[in-house]
Amino acid sequence: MTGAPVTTAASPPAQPPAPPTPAAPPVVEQPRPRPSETGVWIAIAAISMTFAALTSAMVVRGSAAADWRHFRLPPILYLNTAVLLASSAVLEAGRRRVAGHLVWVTLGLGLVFVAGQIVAWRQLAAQGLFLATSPSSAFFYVFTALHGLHLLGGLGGLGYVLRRFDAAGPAPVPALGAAALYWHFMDVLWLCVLVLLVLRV
Amino acid sequence: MGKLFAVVVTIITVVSTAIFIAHTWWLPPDISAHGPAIDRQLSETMISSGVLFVLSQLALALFAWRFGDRKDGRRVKPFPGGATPMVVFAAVLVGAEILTLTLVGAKVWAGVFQTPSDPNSLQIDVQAEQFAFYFRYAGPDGRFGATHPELINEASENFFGLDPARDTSARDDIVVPTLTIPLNRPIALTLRAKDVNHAFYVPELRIQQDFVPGLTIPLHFTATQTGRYEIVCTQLCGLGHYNMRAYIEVLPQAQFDQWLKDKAAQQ
Amino acid sequence: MTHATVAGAHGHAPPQGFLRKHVFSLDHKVIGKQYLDLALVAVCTGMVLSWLMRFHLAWPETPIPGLAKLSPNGAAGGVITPEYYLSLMTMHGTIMVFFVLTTAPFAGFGNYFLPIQVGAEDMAFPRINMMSFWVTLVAFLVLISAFVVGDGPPLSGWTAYAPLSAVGKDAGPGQGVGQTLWAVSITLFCVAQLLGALNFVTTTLDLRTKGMSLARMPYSTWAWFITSVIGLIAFAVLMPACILLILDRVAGTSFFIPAGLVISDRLQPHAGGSPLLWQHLFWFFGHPEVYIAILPGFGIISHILPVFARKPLLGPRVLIACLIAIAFLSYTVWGHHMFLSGMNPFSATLFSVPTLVITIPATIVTLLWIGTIYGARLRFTTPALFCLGFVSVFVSGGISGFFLAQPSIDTYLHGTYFVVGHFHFVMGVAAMFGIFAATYFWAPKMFGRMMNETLGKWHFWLTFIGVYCVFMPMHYLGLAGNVRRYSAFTDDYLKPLIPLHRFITIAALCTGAAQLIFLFNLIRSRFRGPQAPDNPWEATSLEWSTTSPPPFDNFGGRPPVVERGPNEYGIASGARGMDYAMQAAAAPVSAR
Amino acid sequence: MTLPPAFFRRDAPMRTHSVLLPATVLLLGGPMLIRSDVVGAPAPGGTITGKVTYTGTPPKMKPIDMAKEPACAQAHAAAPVMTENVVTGPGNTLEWVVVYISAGDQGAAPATEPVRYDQKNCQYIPHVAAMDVNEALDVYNNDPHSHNIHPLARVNPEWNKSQPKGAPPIHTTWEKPEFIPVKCNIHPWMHGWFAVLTTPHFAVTGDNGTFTLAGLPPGKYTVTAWHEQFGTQSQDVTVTGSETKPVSFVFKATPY
Repeated sequence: MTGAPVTTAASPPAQPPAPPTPAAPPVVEQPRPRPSETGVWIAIAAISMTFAALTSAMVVRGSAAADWRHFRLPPILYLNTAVLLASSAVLEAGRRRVAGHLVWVTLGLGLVFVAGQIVAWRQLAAQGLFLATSPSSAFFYVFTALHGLHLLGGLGGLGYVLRRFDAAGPAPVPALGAAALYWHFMDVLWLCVLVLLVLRV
Repeated sequence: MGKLFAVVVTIITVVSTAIFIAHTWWLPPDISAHGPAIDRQLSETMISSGVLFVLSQLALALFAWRFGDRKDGRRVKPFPGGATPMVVFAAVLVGAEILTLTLVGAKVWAGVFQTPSDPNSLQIDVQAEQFAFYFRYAGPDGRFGATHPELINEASENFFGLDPARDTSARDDIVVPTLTIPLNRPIALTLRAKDVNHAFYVPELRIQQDFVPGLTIPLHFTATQTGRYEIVCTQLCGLGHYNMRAYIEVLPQAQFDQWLKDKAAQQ
Repeated sequence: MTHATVAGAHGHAPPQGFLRKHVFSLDHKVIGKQYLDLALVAVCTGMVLSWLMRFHLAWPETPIPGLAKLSPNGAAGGVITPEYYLSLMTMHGTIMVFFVLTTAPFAGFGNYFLPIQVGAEDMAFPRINMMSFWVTLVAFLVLISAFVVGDGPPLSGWTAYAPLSAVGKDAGPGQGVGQTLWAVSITLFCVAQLLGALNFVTTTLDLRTKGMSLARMPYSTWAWFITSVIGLIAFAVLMPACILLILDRVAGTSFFIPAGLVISDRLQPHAGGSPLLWQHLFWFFGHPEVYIAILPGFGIISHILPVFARKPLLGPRVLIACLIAIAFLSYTVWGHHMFLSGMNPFSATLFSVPTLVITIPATIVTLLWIGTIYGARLRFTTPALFCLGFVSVFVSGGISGFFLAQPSIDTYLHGTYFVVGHFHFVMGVAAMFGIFAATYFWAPKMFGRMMNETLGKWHFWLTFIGVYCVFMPMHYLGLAGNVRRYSAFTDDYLKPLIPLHRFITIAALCTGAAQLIFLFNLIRSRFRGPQAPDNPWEATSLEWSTTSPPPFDNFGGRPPVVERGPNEYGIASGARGMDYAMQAAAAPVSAR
Repeated sequence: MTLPPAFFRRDAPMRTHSVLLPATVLLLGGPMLIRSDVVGAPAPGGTITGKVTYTGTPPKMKPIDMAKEPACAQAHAAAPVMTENVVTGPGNTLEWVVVYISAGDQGAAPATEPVRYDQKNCQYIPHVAAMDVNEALDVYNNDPHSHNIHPLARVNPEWNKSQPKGAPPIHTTWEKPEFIPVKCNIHPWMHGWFAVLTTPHFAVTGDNGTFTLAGLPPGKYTVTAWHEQFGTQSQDVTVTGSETKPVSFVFKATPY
């Protein structure tokens, strides 16, 4: 179809998106399927492959030597999970009603989650568990860091959508849909990482 | 132009195949018990894939020769039967070839790498380090001393990090840079790397196995001819990789026992 | 079936100003050309490195003039030292595999022609597309900076096996800053290719024009689509592996370094890592990577061969099925690189089966090409010659794969020049012939000017004969047990092979010189080649139903409507007596 | 295109003043600089001589098997080379002991003529090379194959260079005092030492275990003896006129 409908910088998987250009020209509504959503589905495939590789590395490294030091996960992680799930619920509501203010709330909750993760890192460091202390803490930091990085990409995507709200013209429904899909994947990914860490670390 | 291409491809095919058949550059004569099986497997593969190679190159050359555009307005002809003969040829013929190669090959491979070593084989501990092999024999007491990486001191020839002061079984271990083995007796090597990846490769013995730091990898073979052959490293291990060579000496049993006694005396 | 909407405003307005138009451009065509220029610089660097290596192998003690000034540390007095040879080899391998064989056929031609061939105006996400080029460029500069920093480039090969690559400065010269730069450069490259692949897949799935169903897509588009699917998964595994390697080198973790290693008389402060973990992660990416390098070549040959055979490609559906089968199988075979690496011998048997099975789709594809040439009316233009050369060279390279796929024979041939001959034939030469064929075929469309045919033919004949003289003897060296990655041949059984190495070196230098003809032809034709018509080769796919070079939005505001597949050659009922029918229905073929 | 730091310091044209400095020093303090073991002009001031011996049973030296490098194996076929970490002479004397003035040296001018370090038949000659800080060190490879010199310096910057057959000698210096073990990565049995000292007054004991430190202006000195395996010992000596003070060191040897 001509006139690539919405040239969104749907939040790319691995890095915060390129600086969005100034107000793009008004666009025509785009029938299914939307490229930005397909792009996010493909990004999801790539990211899960990355985390699958890391999971297999963790399992192999766990059995490679007996120096795997189990430690208790800082409880704040479970609070962070709740915050992330809440942000997803708010975003889903925002998507259905195409309401910009709800997306702002999601952005805020996302930042709270990131802050919570950093607090968890600090607590772990306080216990003397640093990156190089033992393979288990190394994998904990690698998993949470990579997830956090991709979450920042998601925050960038939400920021882009919010700016599209302020711009004149019809609401950016496709971009919102794609960003919401990516954000929900962030939840699923975090849940998998959390379960993995609880089981192995 | 098509004819020139056909001629060039044919010449290349004929020359390459001739050199393969003439064995101008070929494997050195085999001196190990399991070697002939590998040589048979190699020549079987050489024949079957050689035929496939010559057929497809000559077909390409023939078609390039005949089907140039001669402006005589003749219509293009599809390949008789379309794509199915290609699929059938590939699936059946190449498939059958693959099946035989895999079945036979698996047995040959299992014979060398998946069977446990013969219980009464001569145990030798091999250490590969940045850019030399060192071999350790258990010595008269028949027991290997423990190795301590922190005690390794090359200046005093303590390559394995033995601790003769406290560890009595280490005192009589014999450490030599040349692998000396008896004829027609199974040899069981344990390969250990001191620093990075290395490999143990003796072309005449048709045997090759990587050293992996952190692992002790078993390797067993039996030499069936006396002589002095070269052990080389085939896994990139740093700047001296090209010069990481040792010799393997296959001696008759009597000569080997005498050599072992002399070395034990020197300890 | 997607259907076109009214021709809305183009995704992004045509650029004004030099910067927007030529440097930071969102246009997939400019980005495609930028990738190709990067690959051109990379292949020239890689070629020079291979000359130095070959010259050193043949005449180790002869000083190379000018090299002492260029690298006083690596080649004092012009004589290459062993560690400098290994770093030349490492950089040659890394530059050629990543920045030439993945960048040119996949990112370069793919970016330029995929949107046009599916009838889209640009990639789905132009900004991400631009970013992925600039990240690739940064990755290349980071890699090249290893030459001038610290104690030289890394020397652990393009495979960078741990712990040689993971321990740091103690492992030898070049393993300090140089190896970290290598790992950072490859991580950046993975990020760039992931974004690129994401763009390719989305554009192919969503932005196809009216009538362009999946079945009607040209075979080069199919190849780029399948290659990007492989790339999505392969690069997504190499990236974390490189991150873990960087952490091992910089942050003191021990993912790949076991306990008790004494390197340069120092006990390394690591414990518990597994070197085999790196090999598994690397080769899980490594083998799909070689298919990322060759599948675009398959697509390009399947796209170009019918044009010059004036005959439809034999069994296109079978071809696409084989490409998909190869893509799937490529993830099950990585263990054949590790038969002797200390992994469990039983898994060697396990990995040898899919490795041999993957030769069936490869054989079918080759036979389809040969079947297409049967009964054709071949026009021997330069791209056609390179297609024929591709088929011949791919057959030679593929056949030697039979030997290495079997563990029992690999016991003898692993790590010898037989392997070097095998992968150079398949990747170093066949993929390059794919790139040459694509360049000669698409240069009129990309630059609006024809390339010189005579120079092209000289380039083909010298290269075709040259590569056989360079790489076929490597198989004989391999059979004689000549170990690869050796900087000098001091072993007694290797000394008699030195004359063969001298022959290979002379052939390599001549073949290298022949590439200057291509370079001269490429650059001269950009400025002084004859004006190219819209469809110089009388081909059918969409890129030939627009002007050369195509306007900013590819079809000048009139998106094509596709009526038939790309395989309509040698038909009797062509319009105006032509023996082919364009894919785009009644598109105004401008008379120019 | 690797431009090591040495490139800038050594022959970079713009660093002319670094060439003038030694020339002036040579002109001014010429006679002072002649080191004790150089036979020739009698140096003014006192001298310290003595002998280094050991007690206990030293470890047995093992013959080095150079099978890996045929050229060197043939060279030593007649008399196999022994390991050199504890070399003993007649009368319990100890060889390769570096004896030097560790304190009380009134700012003597640095020694300047280059120390020559040879690699011959896969052996480092001399086994221990003593030199002053910033003194020129030239490493030669006169074997028909390449060697790789890897000084395992911790205080000084560590480097690791190959020297193929026929390659030019490596010119380098060491800036800080340190006892640097040297190994050849390609031939693991090749080991040597660079003793980088902050005084021009030093001597390495020969096979008779004797040393002489000449040309010492009167004053209180601390003389230190260093051995690669048995450690270091120091003694205080005061030199008054130009007489010779006897000093001797005894190391405790352990068999393993």
